[in-house]
Amino acid sequence: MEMRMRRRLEIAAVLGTLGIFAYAAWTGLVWAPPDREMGDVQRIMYAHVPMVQMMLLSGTINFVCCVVYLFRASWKTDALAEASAETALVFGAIGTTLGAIWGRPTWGVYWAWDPRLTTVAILLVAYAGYMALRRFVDDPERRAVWSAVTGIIIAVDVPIIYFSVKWWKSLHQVQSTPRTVDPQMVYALRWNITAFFLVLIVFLVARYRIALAARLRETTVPEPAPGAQQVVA
Amino acid sequence: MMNALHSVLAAVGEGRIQGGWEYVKAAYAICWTGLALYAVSLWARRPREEPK
Amino acid sequence: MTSSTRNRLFALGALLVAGAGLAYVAFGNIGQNLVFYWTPGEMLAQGSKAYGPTIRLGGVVQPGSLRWDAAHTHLSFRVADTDQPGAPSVPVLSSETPPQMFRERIGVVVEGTFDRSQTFTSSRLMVNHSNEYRPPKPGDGPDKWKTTVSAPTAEAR
Amino acid sequence: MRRPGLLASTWVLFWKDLLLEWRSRARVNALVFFSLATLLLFSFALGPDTALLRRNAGGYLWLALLLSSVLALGESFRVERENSSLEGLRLVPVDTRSIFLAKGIANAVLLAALGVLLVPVLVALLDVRIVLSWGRLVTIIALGCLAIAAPGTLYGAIASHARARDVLLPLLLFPILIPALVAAAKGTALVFEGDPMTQFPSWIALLGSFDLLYWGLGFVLFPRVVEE
Repeated sequence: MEMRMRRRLEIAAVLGTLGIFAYAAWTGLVWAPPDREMGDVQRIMYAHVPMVQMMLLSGTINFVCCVVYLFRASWKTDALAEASAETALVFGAIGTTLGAIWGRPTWGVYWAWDPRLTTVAILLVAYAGYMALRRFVDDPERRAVWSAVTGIIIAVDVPIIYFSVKWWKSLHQVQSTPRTVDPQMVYALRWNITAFFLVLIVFLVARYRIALAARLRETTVPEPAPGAQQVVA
Repeated sequence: MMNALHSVLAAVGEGRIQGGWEYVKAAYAICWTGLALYAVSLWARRPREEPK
Repeated sequence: MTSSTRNRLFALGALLVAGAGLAYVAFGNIGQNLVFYWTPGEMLAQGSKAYGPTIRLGGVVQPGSLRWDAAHTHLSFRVADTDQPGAPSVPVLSSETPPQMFRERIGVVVEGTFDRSQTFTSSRLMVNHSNEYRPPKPGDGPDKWKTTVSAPTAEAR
Repeated sequence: MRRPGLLASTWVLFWKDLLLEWRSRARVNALVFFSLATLLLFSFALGPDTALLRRNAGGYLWLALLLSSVLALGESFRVERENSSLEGLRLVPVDTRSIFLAKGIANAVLLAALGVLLVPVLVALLDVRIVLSWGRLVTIIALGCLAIAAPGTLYGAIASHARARDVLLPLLLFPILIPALVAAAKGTALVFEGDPMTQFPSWIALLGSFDLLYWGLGFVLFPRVVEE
């Protein structure tokens, strides 16, 4: 009975997220006015900005999990670290692609090696390495410790990405504030950030469960068949 | 060949890289497809009850 | 001193060292010198040393300097430090298609070479947009720039 | 029994590492030839455009050093693993952090020596001139090799115990080294090309801050990597 209640709540949460996502997309694509200079192309902002923000948020979650794991080992923290690294990779890769598409008609180029874009590229490649590390280490405890160490080092890049546009002269514009953006656009942007945040939460929870189940399966194998065990070098 | 060259030059002649709905459509298509594909992959990897 | 307090002190010291490194990257003012682009004033101050290598030049398009040739295949304008009259500026010859927002007073970054004739020849033109987003003013649709572009040669004296 | 101090044990381990390198000179020789071959390959890949080669010489130097570092780091932990000497070291009451310091410094010294050795080759092959002083060149090579060595030692310890270690080490190491590598390559290019805008001190400062960052983090995190 309780199982079924939980199941229904989950379905309701996913449907609610989808509803908010649809409304946010409508505000961004239809309701909000086009930009004075960019025209309709500016509407890419309502997907690009939230996506990249969720990448930074995932990176921060990953960092916190890594630090916590080193102080108090727990499979749950490790599972959340794995989940957040993967969502950082997914949201970052898509968000950067959107930025490149936006860059072509506004900057004139898809890509430039300015500090902001370079540091984001570094973060994405580094998290790809992190996921590879998790795959290549078979002992769950060692994997958890080593990926925590790696995650902490990668996370140094997160504040650098955020502040890069303020610290250095770059092609990428600095963060907008409500004062520099029309109120209608701010409204649409807020809804989109909320929507993508909810999507991130749904993804994180789903991925966390996958990771945790895998961890429990790995650590509670009663007796491995002789010879079937992987040799850990 | 000459035609293709001409159209490239004509693009310069227009004076601008024209931005428009094509860019918006491409961006949102990539975004939604990407997220949907990831959701599908999460669904495919969901932990199943192991037969005891 | 017990070995565990010693260990904590070591860890703390090392973290402080790491933090100092990050803080210096952030606030050490290194960025002012290691730039993605130079302003015209900075480049002109170098004199003949700026001739030759590929550099990026950033600034605003000086009002009234925008010119297309008849076939619209070449574009010339002046990049200035600011849009105030009298700011240091450099003439730029571009063969690149500019993006739609390109106009007078907008921020640009051009990549190319500077030479003895005091002209900057650019093969890559990027518009540096500000972080402001506004709807079109009442009565001038988002297409307004198109009218200013269609007769740029006439407008630029 | 009193544990030996951090510095004392670092010193001993450092000499042990260098002695090991010296005894197995074949490995060092292989490393030298590998880096030379890399430099040659860059010249072949780009054809005989001398001006282009000279302009990119700083980048080639650092790419050659980076590729060699992967070999050197992998080797330095393979030796330990094959002789199970890392386990042996852990039995001795010695601070694991001194293993990090000793190995890191030894790797940095090895790489820096390799870097200095490559400079005459660059001069001969690519017609590079040292416009700024030799002192500055050595400074930037030393700082750059320190920047490679700290995360390299940390990740080398991790990768040497994982599957597919030859793939894993560069996968982990290269991304986070990019900023330091850019600084080192640009600084070296300024040494070769001249420094009209006096940017050299800034690149050195950037590289130095990355050194502090990597060494500080490595020092704190390394004990967790090798513990059981």
